[in-house]
Amino acid sequence: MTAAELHDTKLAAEKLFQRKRIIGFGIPAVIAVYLTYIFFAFDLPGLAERANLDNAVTLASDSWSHKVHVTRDNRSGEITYAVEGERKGTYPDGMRPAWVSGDEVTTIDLGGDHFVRYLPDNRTEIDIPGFPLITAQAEGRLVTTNLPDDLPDWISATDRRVGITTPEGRITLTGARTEVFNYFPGWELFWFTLDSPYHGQGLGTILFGEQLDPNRGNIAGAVSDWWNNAMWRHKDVAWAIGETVLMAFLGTMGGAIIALPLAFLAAKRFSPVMLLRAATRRLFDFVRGVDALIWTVVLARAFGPGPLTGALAILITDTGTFGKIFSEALENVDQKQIEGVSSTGANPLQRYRFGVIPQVVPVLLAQILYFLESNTRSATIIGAITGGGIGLMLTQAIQTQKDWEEVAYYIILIIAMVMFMDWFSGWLRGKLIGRKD
Amino acid sequence: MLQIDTLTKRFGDKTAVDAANISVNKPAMIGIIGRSGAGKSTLLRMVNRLSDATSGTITFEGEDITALRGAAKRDWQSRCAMIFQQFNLVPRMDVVSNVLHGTLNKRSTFATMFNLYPQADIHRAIEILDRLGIAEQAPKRAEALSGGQQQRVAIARALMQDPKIILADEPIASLDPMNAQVVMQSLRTIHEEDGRMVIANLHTLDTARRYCNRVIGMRDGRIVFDGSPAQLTTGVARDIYGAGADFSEAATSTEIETLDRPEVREAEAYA
Amino acid sequence: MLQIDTLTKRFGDKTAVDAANISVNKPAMIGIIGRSGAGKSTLLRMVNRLSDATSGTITFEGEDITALRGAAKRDWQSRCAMIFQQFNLVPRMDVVSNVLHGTLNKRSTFATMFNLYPQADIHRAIEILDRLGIAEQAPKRAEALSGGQQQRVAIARALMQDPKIILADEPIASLDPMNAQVVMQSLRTIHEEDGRMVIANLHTLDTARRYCNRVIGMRDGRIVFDGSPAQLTTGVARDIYGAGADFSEAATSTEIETLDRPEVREAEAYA
Amino acid sequence: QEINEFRIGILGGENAQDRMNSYQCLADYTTEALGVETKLFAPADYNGVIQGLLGGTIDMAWLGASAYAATYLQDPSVVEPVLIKVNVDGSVGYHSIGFARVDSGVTSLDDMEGKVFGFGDPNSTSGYLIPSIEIPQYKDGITMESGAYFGEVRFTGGHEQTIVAVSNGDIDAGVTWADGQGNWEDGYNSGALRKAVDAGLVDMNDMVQIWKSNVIPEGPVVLRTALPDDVKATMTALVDGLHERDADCAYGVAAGDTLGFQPVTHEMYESIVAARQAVIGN
Amino acid sequence: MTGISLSSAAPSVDSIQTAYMAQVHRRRLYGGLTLLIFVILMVSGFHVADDRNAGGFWEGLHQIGDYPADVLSEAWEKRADLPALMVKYFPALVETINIAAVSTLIGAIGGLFLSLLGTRGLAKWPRLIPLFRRISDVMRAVPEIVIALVLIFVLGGGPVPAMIAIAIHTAGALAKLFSEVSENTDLKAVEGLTSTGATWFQRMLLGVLPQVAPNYVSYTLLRFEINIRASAILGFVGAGGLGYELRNSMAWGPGRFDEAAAIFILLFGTIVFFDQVSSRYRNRLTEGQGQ
Ligand SMILES: Nc1ncnc2c1ncn2[C@@H]1O[C@H](COP(=O)(O)OP(=O)(O)OP(=O)(O)O)[C@@H](O)[C@H]1O
Ligand SMILES: Nc1ncnc2c1ncn2[C@@H]1O[C@H](COP(=O)(O)OP(=O)(O)OP(=O)(O)O)[C@@H](O)[C@H]1O
Ligand SMILES: [Mg+2]
Ligand SMILES: [Mg+2]
Repeated sequence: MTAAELHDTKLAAEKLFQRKRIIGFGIPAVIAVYLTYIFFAFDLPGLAERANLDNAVTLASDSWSHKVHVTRDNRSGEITYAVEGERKGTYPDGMRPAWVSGDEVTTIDLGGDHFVRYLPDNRTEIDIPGFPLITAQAEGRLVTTNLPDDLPDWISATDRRVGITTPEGRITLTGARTEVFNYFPGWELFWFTLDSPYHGQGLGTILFGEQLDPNRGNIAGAVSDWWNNAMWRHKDVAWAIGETVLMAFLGTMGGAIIALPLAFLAAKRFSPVMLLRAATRRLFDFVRGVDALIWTVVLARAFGPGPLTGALAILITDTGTFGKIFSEALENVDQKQIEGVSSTGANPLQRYRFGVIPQVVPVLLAQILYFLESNTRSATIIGAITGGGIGLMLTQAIQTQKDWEEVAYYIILIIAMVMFMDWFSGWLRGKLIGRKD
Repeated sequence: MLQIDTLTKRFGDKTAVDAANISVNKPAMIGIIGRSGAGKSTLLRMVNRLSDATSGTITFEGEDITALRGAAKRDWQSRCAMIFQQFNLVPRMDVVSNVLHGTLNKRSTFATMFNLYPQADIHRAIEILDRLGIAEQAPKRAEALSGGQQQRVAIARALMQDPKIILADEPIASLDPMNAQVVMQSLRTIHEEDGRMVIANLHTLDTARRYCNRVIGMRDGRIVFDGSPAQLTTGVARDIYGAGADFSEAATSTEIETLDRPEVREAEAYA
Repeated sequence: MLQIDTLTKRFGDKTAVDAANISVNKPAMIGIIGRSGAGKSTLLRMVNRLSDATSGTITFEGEDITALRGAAKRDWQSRCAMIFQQFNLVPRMDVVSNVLHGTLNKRSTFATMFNLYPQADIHRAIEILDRLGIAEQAPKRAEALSGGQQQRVAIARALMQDPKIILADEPIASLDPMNAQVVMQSLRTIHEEDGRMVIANLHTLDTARRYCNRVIGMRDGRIVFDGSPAQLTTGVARDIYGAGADFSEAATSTEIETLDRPEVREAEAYA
Repeated sequence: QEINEFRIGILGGENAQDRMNSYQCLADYTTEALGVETKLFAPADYNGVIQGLLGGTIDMAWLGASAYAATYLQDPSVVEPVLIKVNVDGSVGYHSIGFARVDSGVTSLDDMEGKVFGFGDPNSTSGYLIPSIEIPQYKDGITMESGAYFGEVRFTGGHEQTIVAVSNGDIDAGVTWADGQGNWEDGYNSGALRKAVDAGLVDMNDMVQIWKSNVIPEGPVVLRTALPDDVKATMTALVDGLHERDADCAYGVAAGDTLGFQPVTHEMYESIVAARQAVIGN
Repeated sequence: MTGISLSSAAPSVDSIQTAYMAQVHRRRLYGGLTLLIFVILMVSGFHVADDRNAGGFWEGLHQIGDYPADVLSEAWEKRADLPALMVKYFPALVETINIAAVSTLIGAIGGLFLSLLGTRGLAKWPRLIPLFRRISDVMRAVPEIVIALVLIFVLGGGPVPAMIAIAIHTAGALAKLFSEVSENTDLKAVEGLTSTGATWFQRMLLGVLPQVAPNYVSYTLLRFEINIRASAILGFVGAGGLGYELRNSMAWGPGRFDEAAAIFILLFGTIVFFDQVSSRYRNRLTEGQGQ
């Protein structure tokens, strides 16, 4: 290469790199500009303000712990003990937690030397280490206390309501009620509710110990009490998961069954009539574009709430998606095999059966099974809007915002369900198509 | 028994086969040679009715093949088996099922949809496979076989049709010399033992010379040679292949042992 | 300057390189021969620190190479370029960029991300390409080049590193004889003109004899020969390749013109 | 005319499963009374129940007044109101309550100019319909258009979400329902605020009431018109007598203490229907 | 048959026939059983779903058009208002598209790293490969709605929770698709770069990305399409955008069906538009590389 040529080559190379630099800087720059726009469009600066870290803390701590309410009705003087303050978690008459003692004066030991004493005449004493003893008296709508004027931020007090939050528990006092919340780790009553004879019994006792309920065998009784647990409702949860998977299964398989013949109409190779082909394709585009969610709403009028409606919504959308995928697969079939079968004098049906189907089945099965997993997720969402199932339970549990341990339970179940479906469809794919294709 | 009369096939402007005339009076082993694009495949495909002729007729034992439609056409196809360069098997199905496809035309659509073949057919399929020396492969998937084995499966499928004619479109073009020999030998044996007519497109001269008792040469859609292998001189071959003086026969050879060429029997068999 | 001391590499039970000792005092062109699986690649990969030694040390100018970690290791790699049988270029990138990859170790990640190579580097890359006779290919994608050209790009990348040592793992095994000659000649020129040490795995005896001034023979992971090309008799070669009396040197030849073998210079160069 | 199952729709307000549990006793009584299987459905929002009634897939529901009006406006012949809940004090109404956080400085609608205001479900009477009529009457210049008087008007999706959104500061003020009896610091005797307090979600010391509507009539228990007359009669009697028969069950079904149910007719809701028609249009 | 009969020492034809017939019978049995199980599952599944649904399938079938008819007739009556309404809801549409775009962008970057760190041969810390794979499995398994609802609780309503939720799921889903591609990358180029002393980041950037970029971009576009739907759906549960408006207008029912129709047209048009554009572009990206 002459010196001049070499010089030109160098210049050309420099130009090349200049171009590359422009692209190299340009793409990140465009992304950065877009993200800046989003930063303001989504009001991220304001987000820090709006974000509620207390909620995050509540969520995080509540999801693995539970609280027991000790409530005194200041009108009747009656004291009730209830897990999560719920009716179905209420201690039966004559039963109370071990950390509550005394008859005339009810002493509640919150742990860490924190004590609350319910005294007669709607008086309350709260003994917190490092803070003067608090006494309170409820009268009509008012609560009078010996609290000083400048309060630490863990006490909020007016003459009608006092709230005290300590690491050991929470206390609220109003004219009508005095309430103590004692926190414990774990999902209480997950196995048995308080009214079950099996509550508090170890696995060994239930399996091998003496009969706890005269009317039932231990194992049968325990299983039935667990299954019908009113607090955690394992039976309903199981049904809900079943419904969700059912929606996904029926929707996916139904969609595939309907899409297969239609896909032949949409594939150039098999459908010579242009108009018919175009019409089928537009139909696929339409049902896919409308989206399962809107189909759910549309179908709700005709079929009402329930899993069938969800399944049909998935079915309709998937018919479009499968139709598109299947017809693409059909257009890519290898003509050689069809020709081989034709040359033996096979009729058209036999040609499809042996020339086409064996080729497309692996593609179709793989897609169907992939969608089975992804539709399990869709079914969760659709359920939250109309169908029911675990999705509805989850959304409502989150929206009512009290049982975060239930939310955590549902989330774990949903993730397990989807991962199971993922594993299962992969396993089935391996069985049906062979690991490698 | 087979008469091809001014058979012509046009694709748009392009005349792929141009007024071909062939007449065969008794089962023969016929090789068709010619360079790529000469119209060999097109001719065979019209005989099997995989594609329709533009004009001209094919008559077999007095029956006008070109006029057949629907079931009659499929019946003809079942009597006239075809073997392809790329084997055209169903790769995901097992070998026996592929062979059984040869019976599709005789069995009810319903039964075949569910792969329900009579036991007798299955036994016969395995016997045919055994004849071709690949019975042990019977339960394997076709795609698991080597090229030569796959082509033998294709021949087995053809035999399963119990056809009068076997058409083979470059049956050995995708095979290595070793397998090519096995496949050509099989076709030859079928022709000799069963007395079936075999028409094979071949792209190498020496194969045609070695196995066929009649050779047809095509060039640009026209039949330019029709005679015994012995008549196929280098000059004629140059003509067929449209090659210059530098044409060397060996350039098209796929033989392993070019020396050990068997006597071409029945060279006088064609009309 | 380079000392390899009882260097050993085990993969599970298999000892790929078994207590290899090599000592090089001045830049030489060294060929390593041995049959497939002898451990040649493994040895070179340990020198470049692409893989870690099981035991033993490599010392270069007093520095313990085997002990280097992180940035120091990468710095060593930048001083010890490697050329591969399959070229190991980035196929979708242009030739100059591939050559400039030789400077990666000196440039920050950020700079490479935005293609901020200094103008001087770009010019030097073109000059190196020119020296190897492929400057015209500079703007093309690497994958668009022929094998011989790609290998020269790989050499250019190595030169761009301005290394003390160039390791070449069967640099001509994927090339046709014509290209093989160009590539080996380039390596030889680099050794002679720049005074860089070149260590090349070669699978053919005659190439080693022709281009190297020292030959190392490996067999089953052990170094079984270390001497000048002249000392490499057919008997020794048989030993290295573990071949019987029927061993013919030509069987391993890739040369075009075996007659025109230049004098082997500096045959006495090794310690 | 025969029915082979009886389907009860339940409106939102609680955890779906809690609602189902509260209604299970009613379902058992229904099965016993009608001799057919009874099913409970708890769709995600008001519209789910309305669609169910319109499509004939739900036979009975206890609607809000506005949800009833929505059903009526879409098809007047599809359902008929039969019963209404009676409060402990004998009244048959409740209120829509506007509220804000104490530390937001908002004490009345006057302070809300330019701020974010939140409704609940679009089909809710107290969470949307009534406040959207009565709030503009508070003073001149208030409209419920986003960006007019209020800086933004938003739907949170339901009463619970409104309370949470206010307490989080997502919205400056919102409306929800309460019976208006009892004490503010308890969240009144019943209603969405009380439930939130019971759940430990909000501390009423942090909240301030900024507006209160006139009395809103309780929603009706409706039956599908097309049901056989004997079924309608049986179900009306069953729900009417529920309080006497099983007070616990009535507590669950009516979401709190009541005196039971009393008969009601469409006339009671004519004003609500008119209001809905005016606000949403038809 | 001379020369080609290789079946000398092989099993006899009889035994092959018997063995094959046994195989055929077994296959028919399994095939029949599989079909039977599938049919039973479908039929019984349908019955369970039908039974647990408020309305039955057969009773509801003839009403299927009622709701769309209501919406369409009202929208048709007020068709003159539709353009104005579409303009009114356009900002909501932009928000929905923005949510999808940002979450796809962030998810793709996350998925990129997860896949590189979880692919044998490319991973920076080979020991941690199983960890990164599990992480992406879990991220993929969580439905967007779960994260969105939890985040709405913590962060308040609006586009950000939806964006984060979709981004997380997208990262997991793309990580899996990306790893399938990067598992097939040619490691030679990477090794070549390693031998020059390049850092991990440089190796990925210069050795891997140029090879996988077309496939990655194609998968990302596909995901963008999916995310537009996801973002609209999350609007239904309070995450803002077009879904929120659609849910409200549908809840109001008659009187506001024109709004529902306008929003629906916007949403449908957008989905179809991006679907067509991206599938055309994806085809262009992947067709150049014949394999
Ligand atoms: N389906 C078709 N459409 C258009 N032209 C065709 C078609 N099939 C074949 N042709 C053309 O007809 C001519 C003859 O083709 P044919 O395949 O019969 O040749 P051939 O002799 O079999 O060649 P080869 O050895 O390559 O198989 C060729 O020019 C080909 O391009
Ligand atoms: N990553 C590895 N894991 C296990 N064994 C390996 C690995 N790399 C190499 N080996 C084994 O180590 C031995 C030496 O291999 P090496 O590649 O160094 O031989 P070579 O002389 O370069 O052979 P070739 O000429 O085939 O490249 C071989 O037996 C090989 O199987
Ligand atoms: Mg051909
Ligand atoms: Mg090697």
